[in-house]
Order: sequence, then C-alpha cells, then structure tokens
Amino acid sequence: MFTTSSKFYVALTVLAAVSFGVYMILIGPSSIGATALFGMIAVGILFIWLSLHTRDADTDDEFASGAAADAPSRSMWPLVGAAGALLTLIGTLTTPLFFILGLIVVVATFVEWGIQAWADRASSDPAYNAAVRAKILHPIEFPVIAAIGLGVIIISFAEIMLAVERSAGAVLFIIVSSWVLAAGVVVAIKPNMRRGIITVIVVVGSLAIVAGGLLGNASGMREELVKAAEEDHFMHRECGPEKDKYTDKLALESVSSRSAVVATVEFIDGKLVAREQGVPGERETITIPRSNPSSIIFRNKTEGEFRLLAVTGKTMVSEGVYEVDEHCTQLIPAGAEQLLTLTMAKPTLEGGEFYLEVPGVEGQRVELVVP
Amino acid sequence: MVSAGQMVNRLTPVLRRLKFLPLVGFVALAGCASNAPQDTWAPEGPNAQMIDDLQKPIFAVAGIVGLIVFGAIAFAMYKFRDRGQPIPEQTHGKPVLEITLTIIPALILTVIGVFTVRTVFDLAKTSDTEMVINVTGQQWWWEYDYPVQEELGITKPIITSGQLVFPVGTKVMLRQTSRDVIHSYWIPKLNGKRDAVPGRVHLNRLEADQPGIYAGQCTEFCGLSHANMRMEAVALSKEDFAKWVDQQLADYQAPAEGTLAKEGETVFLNQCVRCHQVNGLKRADGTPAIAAPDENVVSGAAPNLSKLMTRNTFAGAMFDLVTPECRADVWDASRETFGEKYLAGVSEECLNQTDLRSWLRNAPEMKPMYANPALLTSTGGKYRGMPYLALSENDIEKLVAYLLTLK
Amino acid sequence: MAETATHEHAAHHTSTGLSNNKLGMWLFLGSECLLFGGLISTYMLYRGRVGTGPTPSQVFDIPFTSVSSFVLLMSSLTMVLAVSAAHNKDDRATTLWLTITALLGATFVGGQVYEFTAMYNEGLGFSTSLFASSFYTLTGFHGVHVTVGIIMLMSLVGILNKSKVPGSRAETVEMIGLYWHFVDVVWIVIFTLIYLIPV
Amino acid sequence: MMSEDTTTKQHGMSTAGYVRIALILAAITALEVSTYYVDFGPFFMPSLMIMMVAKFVVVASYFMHLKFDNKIFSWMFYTGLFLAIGVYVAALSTFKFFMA
Amino acid sequence: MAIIERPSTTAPAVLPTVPSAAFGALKRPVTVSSGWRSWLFTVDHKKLGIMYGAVAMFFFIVGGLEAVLIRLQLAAPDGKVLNADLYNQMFTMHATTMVFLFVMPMASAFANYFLPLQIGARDVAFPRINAFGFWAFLFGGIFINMSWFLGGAADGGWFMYAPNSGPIYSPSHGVDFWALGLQITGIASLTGAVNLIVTVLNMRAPGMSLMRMPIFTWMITVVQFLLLFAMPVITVALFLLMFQRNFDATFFDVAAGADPLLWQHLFWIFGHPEVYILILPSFGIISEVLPVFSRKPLFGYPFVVFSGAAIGFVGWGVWAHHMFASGLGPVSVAVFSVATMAIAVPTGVKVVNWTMTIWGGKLSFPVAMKFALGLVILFTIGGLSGVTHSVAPSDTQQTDTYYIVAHFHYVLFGGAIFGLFSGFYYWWPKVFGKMLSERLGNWNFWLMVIGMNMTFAPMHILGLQGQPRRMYVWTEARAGEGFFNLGFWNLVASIGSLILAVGVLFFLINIFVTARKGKQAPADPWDARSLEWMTSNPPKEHNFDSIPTVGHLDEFFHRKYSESESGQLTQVKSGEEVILDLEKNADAHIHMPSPSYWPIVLALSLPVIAFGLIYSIPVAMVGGAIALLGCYGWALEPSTATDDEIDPPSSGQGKEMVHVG
Repeated sequence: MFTTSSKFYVALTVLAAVSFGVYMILIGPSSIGATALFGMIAVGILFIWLSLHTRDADTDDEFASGAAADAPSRSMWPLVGAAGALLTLIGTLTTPLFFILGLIVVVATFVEWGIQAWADRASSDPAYNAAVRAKILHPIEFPVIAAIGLGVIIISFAEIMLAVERSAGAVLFIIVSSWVLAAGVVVAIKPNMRRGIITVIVVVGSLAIVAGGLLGNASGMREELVKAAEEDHFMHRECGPEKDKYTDKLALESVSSRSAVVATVEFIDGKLVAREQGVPGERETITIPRSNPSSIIFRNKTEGEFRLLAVTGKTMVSEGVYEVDEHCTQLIPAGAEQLLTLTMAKPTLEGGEFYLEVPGVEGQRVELVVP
Repeated sequence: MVSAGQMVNRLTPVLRRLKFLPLVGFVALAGCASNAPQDTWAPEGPNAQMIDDLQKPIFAVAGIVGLIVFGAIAFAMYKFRDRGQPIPEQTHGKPVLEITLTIIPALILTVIGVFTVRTVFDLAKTSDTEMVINVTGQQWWWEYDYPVQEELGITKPIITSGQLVFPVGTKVMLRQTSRDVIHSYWIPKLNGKRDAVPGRVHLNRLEADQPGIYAGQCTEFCGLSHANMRMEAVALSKEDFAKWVDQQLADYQAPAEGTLAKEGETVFLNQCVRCHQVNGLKRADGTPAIAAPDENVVSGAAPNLSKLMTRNTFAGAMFDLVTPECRADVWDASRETFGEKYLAGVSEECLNQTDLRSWLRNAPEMKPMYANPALLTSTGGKYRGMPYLALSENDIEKLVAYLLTLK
Repeated sequence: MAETATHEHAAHHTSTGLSNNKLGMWLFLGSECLLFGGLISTYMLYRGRVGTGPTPSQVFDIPFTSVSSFVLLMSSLTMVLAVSAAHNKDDRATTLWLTITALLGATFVGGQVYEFTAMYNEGLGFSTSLFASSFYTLTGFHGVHVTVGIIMLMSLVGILNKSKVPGSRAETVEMIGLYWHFVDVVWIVIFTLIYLIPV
Repeated sequence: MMSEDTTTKQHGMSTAGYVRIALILAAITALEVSTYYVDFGPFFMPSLMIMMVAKFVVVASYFMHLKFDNKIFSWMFYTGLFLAIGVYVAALSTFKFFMA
Repeated sequence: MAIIERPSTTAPAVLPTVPSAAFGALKRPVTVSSGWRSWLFTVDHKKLGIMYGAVAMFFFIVGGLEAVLIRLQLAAPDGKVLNADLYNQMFTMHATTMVFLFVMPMASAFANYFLPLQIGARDVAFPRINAFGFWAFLFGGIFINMSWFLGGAADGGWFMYAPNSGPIYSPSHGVDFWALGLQITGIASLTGAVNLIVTVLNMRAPGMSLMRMPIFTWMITVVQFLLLFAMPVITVALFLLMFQRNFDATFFDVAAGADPLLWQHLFWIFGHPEVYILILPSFGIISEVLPVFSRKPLFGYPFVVFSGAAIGFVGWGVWAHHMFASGLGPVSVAVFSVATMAIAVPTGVKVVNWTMTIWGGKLSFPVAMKFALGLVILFTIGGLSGVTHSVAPSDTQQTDTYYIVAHFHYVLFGGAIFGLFSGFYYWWPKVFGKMLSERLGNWNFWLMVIGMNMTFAPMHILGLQGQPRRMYVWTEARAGEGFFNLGFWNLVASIGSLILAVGVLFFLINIFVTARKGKQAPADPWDARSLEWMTSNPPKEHNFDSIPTVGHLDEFFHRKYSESESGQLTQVKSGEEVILDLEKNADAHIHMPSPSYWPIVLALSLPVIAFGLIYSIPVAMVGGAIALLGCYGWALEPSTATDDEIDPPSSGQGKEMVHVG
C-alpha cells in the first residue's frame, strides 16, 4: 500500500516535526518560524494523503528491481540542501530573514531531490524519466522561478531609481523601456534570429538591471530622500508670515469638504470675515464644541500670499513654562483655499488666548469660544 | 364523504378574503392607540404640523389604492375560481388597459411629488432663524450649549444636557453635531429627525406652539446604550424662559461651612471633578476647578452639572431626578401653570433618591456602558460612559446633599 | 471559439455566435469599472484633506509618472501585436511579444514600487492623512491588477511553448489581452485625474 | 454544426496600423503632460478631459476590438462604465463637490 | 484550457504500465453518480442548486431563531432575555444572515437549477466557476458565523455605519469577520452573475429569442446584471473598512477630516439595487406560478419584462432615500424623493399584470398558488407603506422607527419569502420527483400568513407611535397610557413571531414526510407551460435527451394544446407524450463536463486568507499559496477525464467533455 512517494513524504513530515520541536524549545513560539514549520507538517501530511490516494505510477516490486540497479545520477541537490540548512542555523542566531530563506531552500531541496530520485527509478528509459519528472515539477518550478525573476527585476529596478537623482529617474526609465521595446522589435523583424543571440540579449539585459539594483542598494537612497526621511520636514510647520523652507510649496487650490465645516473664514482685501455654518450674518466669535474635531475653511481673496494661524490656548511644557499652541495652514495665493481641523479639549474660560489671525496683518482677529 | 380537501377548497376563496381582514382591523385599531409621548401623528409645532398636513392625505391615498387592488383580487379569486368551466381564452394582454393603468399611478405620484418638493424646501428654510442652540450628541447623552445671544439675555455661554429648554413661538435653529458616532436628534411632536454626524454641522428647525414637555429619542444606531439615549424638549413662555436664563447664569453659591453639603463638595472635588464641570466651583486653594473629561472619556466630554437641579432628568434623560408623583405634577400641569412648576426645579422631597443613589453606587449596572477597565485597551484607557467609582455609602449621602444645592 | 485541434470537436454552438469566454470577460470588465470608479471617487473626495502631512503637489513627480504611463501604453501596443500574432498562428512572435509586454509591465510596477518608497520617505505614510490613504489604496489596487496581469502573461508564455499546435491558444491570449488593455485604460483615467489635475 | 468562427475573419488592423495608433496615443499623452508645464488658462480642465476620453475610446475601440466585434460587447462594457460615472457623479454632488 | 500531453510516445512499448496522461492532483476525477465525492467535486448545475437550497434553508432557520430571540427580548418592558451587546449582535446577524445567507443564495439556488432547464441548455456556461461560487458562498457563510465563537459577532447593524464600525467603537473582531465574510460571499455572487448572464445570452435553445424566454429567466437575468454592477461597490466599501480597522488607514476617522457619509453612500449605492436583487427572483417565480394555476398566459408579458428591467435600472438612482435624515442638502433630498416615487410605477405595472392574469382564469388553489397570491397581497401592502415614506418630509418622521421595519418585512417576508415558498411547492416534484403534501402545506401557509400579519402589522403602529429601531429594550415611561399602548403591540408582535416559527416548522415537517413517504410525482403535475417541465422528474444528468426547438412563448403548453379554427382549445398531447417525443430522437452522444477538484480548493483558500488578515499575516500567506495552487491547478486541468482511466469509470458509458470553456 505504501508507494515510494509516500515513504518520502513520511520522512519529510517527521523531519519537520522534529525541527518544529527543536525550534519551539530553542527559540520559543515566535509566530513566523513556528507557523512555517507547522505549515510544513501540514503540507507533509497532505502530500502523504495525496500520494497514498492517487496510486499514481506505483511501480510494483519486480519491475523496480531492474531500473534501480544502476547508480543514481549525480545531482547538485545535496549541496544546495546543506547550504540551506546552514543558512537556517545562521538565521536562528541572526535575523529571522535568513532563517526563512534557509527554510525555503531546505524545502525546495527536499521537493526537487525527492522527486528527482524517485523519477530516476520510475522506469529504465532516462528520457521517459526526465519527462515524468518534468511533468510533476514544471507546474511548480515555472511559477516559482518566474515569480523570483519578476521580483528581482522589480526590486532592483526600484533600487536603481532610488539611488539616482530625482530628474535622472525619468530619463533612466525611458532608456530601459525603450531598450526593451527595441530588443523586441529587432527580434521580431529578423525571424531567423538564432536562439543564441536572443538568450545573450536577455542575459545581458537582466544582468545589467540586477547589477544596477545591487549598486543602487549599496549606495543607498539619494541624500535628498534620506534628509527628508530624517527631518520628517513636512510634518513641522513654521507659522510666521514669511515662507517656510519645507512646507510652503504649490499649496492646495480646492478642498472638497464644503459640506463638512463648522465655519468659513475669508481674508477679503485685508479684512478677516468669519461665517459660522447655519448662523446668518458675519461673526466676531466662532463657537466650537469642546474636544470635537471641527474643520474651518480658510479662503484667501487678497493679493499676495497669506496663511491662517489658530492660537488655541497654552500647554504646560515644564513647571511654570507654558508654550502657546499654534495650528496654521500653508501660505496660499489669492483664490486658493485651505482646510484647518482643530480639536480643543479645554474650555476657553480656563484662560489663555483663543483666536484666529493672519500672521503679518495686525488688528484682524476672530475670537474662538469653546463652552 | 366530503373530503377535507374539498371542504378546504371550497372554503379557500372565502378564507382568502378573510386573510387580510385582521390587517384592516389593525389599521382601524391604530386610531384608538394611546397617545404615546413620541406619537408622530400628534403635531404640536409648525414644522411637525407641515409634515402632518403632507402625510395624512398620502396615507389616505395609499389606503384607497390598497382597498381597490385587494377588492379586485378578492373579486377575481371568488368569481373565476375553477367551477369546471373550459380552459379560458389564451389572451396575451390588452396594451390599452396596460398603458392607462400605468399612467394613473404616474399621475397620482406626480401630484404627491409636487407637494413633497414644496414641503422639503419650506422645511429647509434657515434665513428666519431667531435663536441658535448647538446640540452635540455623544455616546449615550445629549449636550446643549447656548451661544451668547444678547437679544435673549444670554450674556455667557450656557451648557446643559438632557432637557433642551427653549422659548415658545420662537424659530429655534439647532446646529447639530456629534463627538464620536452618528446619532439622530428627534422630537416627534415638533419636527422630523436629523442625524448628528461627527465632523459635520446639520441644521434642524425646532418650534413649539404651547408650553410643555415633548419627549424624543436618539434614532440612529449608536452602539451599546442607543436605547437609553433620550431627550426632552421643554417649551417655556418667553417670560419664563427669561427667568430660566437668569437662573442658569446666576453665580455659583458654595454650600455653607460645616454642612453635609460642604463635605459633599470636597468629595465632588476629589472624585467627580475629573470629568464633570461645575461652573464657578473653586478648589480649596481658590483656583477654579476645571474638569478634564478629555483625559478620561473617549468622546472628550461629560455632562456639565452646574444647575443640575433645574433639570428634571439625568443620565441621558434615562432616569428622572423627580419622583413619579412630582413628575406627573409637572408633565400634566396646565399650559399656564406649567412654567413656574418647571422653574421650581427639584425640591428636597421631590428628589428621586432611589435612582440617584443607585446611579452613584454603580452606574454601569443601571445603564450598559463601556466603563469596564478590562475592555479599555482599544480606547487607550478611556471610558465610554460613567465608570464604577466604588463610593462608600456616606460619600453618597454627602454627594446627594451637595448636588441638591446645585440650583 | 478556437477549436482545440487535439480533440476533434465541433466548437460549441452559441445562440449569439460569440464565445462564452469573451462575453464573460467583457462582463467582468464592466463590473471592474464600478470598482475603480468607487476608488477614484473616494480619492477625489479626500484629495484635499492632507491634515499635517505633505500635499499632493509636494510628493508627485510628474515627469516620472508620465514616463510610466508611456511605458504602459507601449505595453498595450505590444499586447495587441501578440494577439494579432496569435490569431495568425505565429507562436514564436506571440511568445516574443508576450514576454516584451510582461517586461514593460514589470518596469511599470518597478516604477510604482520606487514611487511608493520615495513618497514613504518623504513622510507620506499609509495613515499620515486621508490623501495618503486614498492615494495608496487606489494606485495600490491598480498595481496589484498589473502584477496579476504580468503573472498571467508569464504563465501563458510557459503554456504556449509547451502546446504542440500553433494558434491553439489564440483565444486565451485575446482574453489576457482584453484584461491588460483594461488595466491600461484605467491607468489613463487615473493618470489624468490624480496626477495632472493639481489639487 | 460549425459556428462561424471569429478567428478566420481578417482582423481590423495590420501591425503598421496598430503602431500608428500607438504613436497617436503617445502624442496625446505628451500633450497632456504639457498641460503641467504650459498654463492653458481656462481651457485647462476641458482639454485634459477631452484628451483623457479620446485616449480611452481609442484604446477601447481599436486595441480592445470593440469597433470590430459584436455590439453586445460594447453594450456590456459601456453600460458598466456609464452607470459608474452617473452614480458616482451623483454621489459626489451630494457632497457639494462640484460647487464653485 | 491547457491540455497536458501524454509523455512523448517515444517511450518503448515494452513498458508494462504507462502512467496515465495526468498525474496525482492534476488528474480530473471521473463522473460518479453517488457518494460524497459526487457532491464535493460536482459541477452539475442541478446538484449545485440543491446544495445552495439546503445551505440557504439552514441559514434561514438560524436567522429565524435570531429573530425569535429578538422578539422575546422585546415582548415585555425592560426585557432580560438578551443584554444590550448580545441584542445588538443578534439583530445585526439576523439581518446579515437573512439578506446575504438566505434570500440571495436561495434565489441563486432556483436560478442555478431552473435557468438552464428553462432555456433548454444542458448546463451553465462555466460549470467549474458555478461550483466555485457555491463553495465560496458556503465558506463565506461559515466564516461570518465563526465570529460567534471568537469574541462576539458583529454588532453594528447590517448597514455597519462608520464611525461606529471603526476600531475604537467596535473593538471586537466581530466586524472584521463580517466585512471579510461578505467579501467572500460577494465574490461568489459576482462570479455567479457573470456565469448566468453568459448562459442566458449564449446557451438558449434554437428558436428561443429573448422575447420567448420564460419570465423567471428574464427576472433572474435582470437580477444578475444588478449583482454584476452592485457587488464591486460594496467590495470597495468593505476594503476601505478593512484597511481602516486592520491597517489603520483614516478613511472614516473624523479627526483626520474624514466624512462618515462616504460609507453611507457607498453602502447604499450597493444597498438599494440589493433589495431589488432580493425581490425580483420572487417576482419571477410567481409570474410563472400564477398563469399555470389560472390556466391562461401571463397578462402583458412584454410589459412585465420591461417593468422588471425598469425597476432594475431606476433602482440605481434612488439609493439616497435611505439617507433623507442624514443631512443631505434639500436639493438632493427632493431629487431622490421624486426618483423613489418613480420606482412605484413599474412595481404598480407588475401588480396590475398579476391581477389581470388571474382575471377571467380557471383558478385552482394548491399551496403554491396560495403563496403566490399571498405575495401579491402582502407585497402590495408593503409597497403602499413604502410610498408613504418615499415622501422625504414624512420619512424624517418615520425613518429608523418600527414603521420601516414593518415596511421591509412586508416586502421581504410577504414578498421574497412567500415567492420562494411558492417556488418550493411548485417545483418540488421537478427537483425531487415527489409532491409536497397539500395538507401540511395548508397548515404551513395559513400559520405563516397569520403569524406574519400578527408580527408585522402591529409594527406599523409601533413605528407611528415613535418607537425607534434597534432598541434592545423599551420602557413603560415611553409606552403611553391605555390598554392599546406600545406594550400591547410589542406583545402581539412577539406572539406572532412564535406562530410564524411554528408555520416554518410545518414546512420542515412537510419536507421530511414527503422525503420518506410522499407520493411519486407524475411527469406534468400542474399541466405547466414552460420548458423545464419537458424533462423527466428529476431530470437526467444531461437534462434534455434532445434540445427542443422553441416555436413560441410557453412552448410546452403549445405542444400540448392546439387551437382549432373556431378558437376552441383542444388537448392534442399529454405532458408524458411530449417528453417521450424528445426521448425518441435523443442525441447520439452527449458531452457533460466532468467534475473537478479545483473549485473547492480555490474557495477554501479564501477563508484562510481572511482568517490570516485578522489574526496573523503568515496564515494569510499560506492562504495565498493555496489560492495560487488552486488557480494553477484549475488552469492546467485537462479539459476531460481521459477515457482510458486506470480505474474503470463506474458509471457505464465513458463521458467525453464538450469544450465548454
């Protein structure tokens, strides 16, 4: 009843169970490693059931004896398997990434080597054996290799662009794509192009991209991005009248949230005009419910660039030292509009300043009242 | 022997017509249903009246059309039942009849459509607002804050909860919003409902013809205690409303030294003030006691308890501050006497001791809220509702005495 | 309906004379319009709400994105050539053009991966602002559709060079071609509405 | 019962035809990108929209064969498309999205 | 589909056992007619229809129990049966189960089983996608209900409005299970829609033009187009919700400036076509049943078809009538109010045509006819109460109260479920070859009618008296004085729901009784009119021995009766003879698609991915791997189980496979 393939999978499952136990003792149940090994056990059991069930190509005894006589063909899989196991060990000590990579290599070895050895003894004719092996493994190998290839190309292509200057990125992009297109056209025009040349073009192309990728990765991201990442400069805002080096660039033209605002503040010819949603007429004070995120639209209708500053009380930074809370929009030209969302937890009667103002313009102030 | 099948068969057409008799009965019975506090067919304000004037004829039209259709079906069932007649003529339909019976409903609906559109725009008018009240919903109670309006005598913002007090015959504009999820403010006898959506301000008109208390309830599913998030709109005559405003703006009188209420105040200062604000309350060292609900409550607000005893309800208008007798006395008061009965507020003997004490003893027991510390990891340790404070009995005694002074 | 030469079957007779697969694919593309329509309208609603994060004009790199649109357009061309080669039963050309389309698609996705990494470093995290969430969701959905398209192209190349009869897979090539052109057409709409119309 | 087979019918375009269409599309894309650099003034939005729709229709009718195939395919696709446009424009208009 | 070639034939002939063309998992199972394997790997539209029906009926019982628990909690003031959180879970899951796991799958059970039969096809266009659709629905339903045992079910209502469905206000995993479960059932509905539309367009019998198709097929086609275009919209909404809950996106987070109404729009753009998806199949069923028992054709067939299409089309323009009170501007409210009224016109046309069909007929009243007439009357009541709140101002008084609960239960229970029950009694002989007992059927019908009216009629009054929906408890204070106050009507509704439950119980009894000793059904029990009755009961695996050429609408009737010059109808042939004619000139060899492993494998990967998205990403990766394996297995599967299989095909003659695609 036990076909050769099922014996192989029983071995695999036992090995997985043992390594699962070792892993749990040594490392403890960190999710990735434990799940991967547990998955291996589950897959092993599935394969056992499958191979028992499908009764495919089970060679009865008297037939197997003839084919298995000659020595098994040389194969590089034991070497790869050993390297994989080593990587797994290193992985357990260093980063889990190596552990997973090692694990994948080990699994791949088991599958490939197992089926290879089994296929060799399927029948006496090597060509037929190769065909049988190809039939089982190709539907698995092709997608995996293709996926790895695709992944490498995409990642390395992205790495190159990250390393290169911002403007050069577009140029490089055009070069690569037109090169691929040109290669396609050339091969299409010459139908009798020998296979050799095609493979050369493909190999050279992919090597170039991968090399570029490694180089890009080594040299790291362009310093403009690195600086942007460190300072997180889009986050902090200077709310003075002058232009802020980082944030004030090409401000927003339109804000599509007209139906979700508490009040609209317009800076018309140097005068700050405030209107509360649903309350007729212009207002000197805007009432905002306590600790409720409320949005205010600021429209600049005066020539020149202005921003809206909201001062919302003060917070105690350290004993006795208070810092004024400021929220502001970007500097916007005439005709543009911005959204400012305020959440004020403390009532205004607690003291401190609560008002809206346009920095650089005196005397234009709208009081904020939080009941 | 007449088999049961035949008997059933002969009875069926008769029974079929009886089938919807219970339904007609129910509709008739509806007429004499009780006048529930949230009855949508008993308007008491111009807006609800406008809706009712539109609604009643449409119910009538629907009823008549229904009776016509059921009559036709019942007649057909009775007349054309199988009495052995030959297989009927295989007619495929008369287009003329089809088209007429399509146009008639279309005409009826266009008429209804015209009236609907007119009423929609009438109800949505906001230009003639005479008074503004900001209504804010949060999980499981309503807060009302009256912005400064000199012409009504409101010189400082007034904050109350539970009962919305407003003058009779004034076009009040409610600016509704919410601090956490979507709620819906609905006083059936005064106007249709409008959702209070966080991040948005929605406008809804409120106006009453006569003084009185009008009940309402949150009608957009808002979680655990959606059923217990109630509100009442109290309409007072203009003079009574002015007296109410002065009452609300009056300064805070600390209780006299040595009395039980004074000890209650100290208990309040070290327990309740973490969330509840009482305007004018001072700590021992004279600094004003500012509540910080934003550190303890997810919605960032807790009911403002200054002048608590001028209101008749507490805990999201779920429980009454007054005993049932006093409540009936206020609710059933005649139009004239209602004003000063309400303004009298909650007296010592009228106070609903049982509910208030059990609320102070263990609030989550009385009203399901997310106040169980075990579930607080997802909301960053903040409550959604009043937690269990483990107050001792005499603390509760003192607190009740102190709360009674908040008039 | 392409005959399968290995099994001498009469092609299945259909009432409209059209192939089931093609009708099914067009219905699927019709419903995909609703899916991308929903994501695009979510983006259009939330594009202006940047909170404290970077604004669209500060993170978009128009030259780069226009090249990636050009690349996707060219991949549409090579796809069409592959389909017509398949109909002319020239398997060698079909395989070639399918590979070229897959490669161009890969460069496009590579460009997207680069764009996302660059924006992430410039402070546009997935939950930085509403603009960020809706932008990443929309372009992410489109990127996943392109990647699925590339995987289908490569599997088709794998199947093609194993099938003995030239032109026997013409219909499948046409199906994947329709899918690829739809993904390109959606990018045409996204490119204009999101990148070119300044916020 | 052989049905008339779509594969034997000569397809609408030759390779050169397809390349020509691709070049037209590339030209329109270039024009679109130019709107980013050159200020079109009031014509900015309409021109972008027209170019987008043009590219959409060209790819749909030539590359996706809608022009040469049975009308049922066009019905299927364009029903879905116009339904999407209609429904989402209506939804956005309730958000006062198109208000000036 | 790729054909895996045998290994190169150069292998020496001396090899005693040549392995078969495909190996292991890639081999395609052989058609077996019985045993669990024939159900697990089937692609036959009839087996799948029966399985859809069985699972949907199971979920109907689950949903019914949830409803009874809700009514017990509300029977008396301050009820103690369910606490607040459990009540919220109960009404959410009652609605989700009834809508997504009962009415929709039951409609696709009828569609899967009868559509191919009614248009004279041997199976649907994509049999394996059909199987995948069923398994995806089943796993989706199980996945949603797993939440009961893993920390509480979803508790935000079936509409799951933001921000209440967000991570802060619904911390338990219930909403995640709900969102991902609906994604899976959504995929099932979408694939089903593509499948059935292509079947209707492409696989009709020769001579059957679109205007000669049976009306049930027409209604199902309109429903599939609604599904095709509505499912993607809710998929977008559910993805946004899932990204917000699990990957902290800020789509509905008001602090980031989001607008909660976006969810309402996306949900109801799907929601309103959804309610037409629920009702149109039942319209189709009773439009088949009424003519048969009036013994005269459907009155104004083209009008009924165009009004069905009109309902489907206008259904896309009315979704905001669910949001009249949620703060849209007066202009939008007015527009959507008028559009909602416009929908009443085509519905009115349908009611007119049903009445005209029975007018002048020769009416007999078996239980199927009773349920059909029940639909016409109760649906009309629901429709009229619907018109009263299509008027926006009165809707601001009625929305979210029990009046709306009464409206949609009259329309859904009185309409959709009565239609489905009419279909059970009408088509039971066709599916199982036995007649459901009329005696038990009458008990079932009358108890359901009385129970339904006793439960939902008082809800009109509760709603008008101002009782809001989704309240876990009602109190004496707000119930009003007098005997007929809200307390009385709540009690009446609760008793009515128990009667309803007993009524449905009678149907289950009827099923078992019929299964054990029901009488064998004659070939043409009802002297029916359409094509599905031109097959044996139950139909053979390949449905028609020879595909009939269709001459007119109601082909079966025209083959039985002919009209002499004087216009007098004479019966020419009996139903049995018509069926025998078909069997005489049966086709030589009929190709049926053979079963396949891969639909169930691919469908199984979906809940694994969903489970992983909630608990741990590596599990989701494993699910993804299974999905990839499923896709490749599906694509590389040989188009037929090769004839010379090693284990001899058990079902006699070997099955070739028509290249169905």
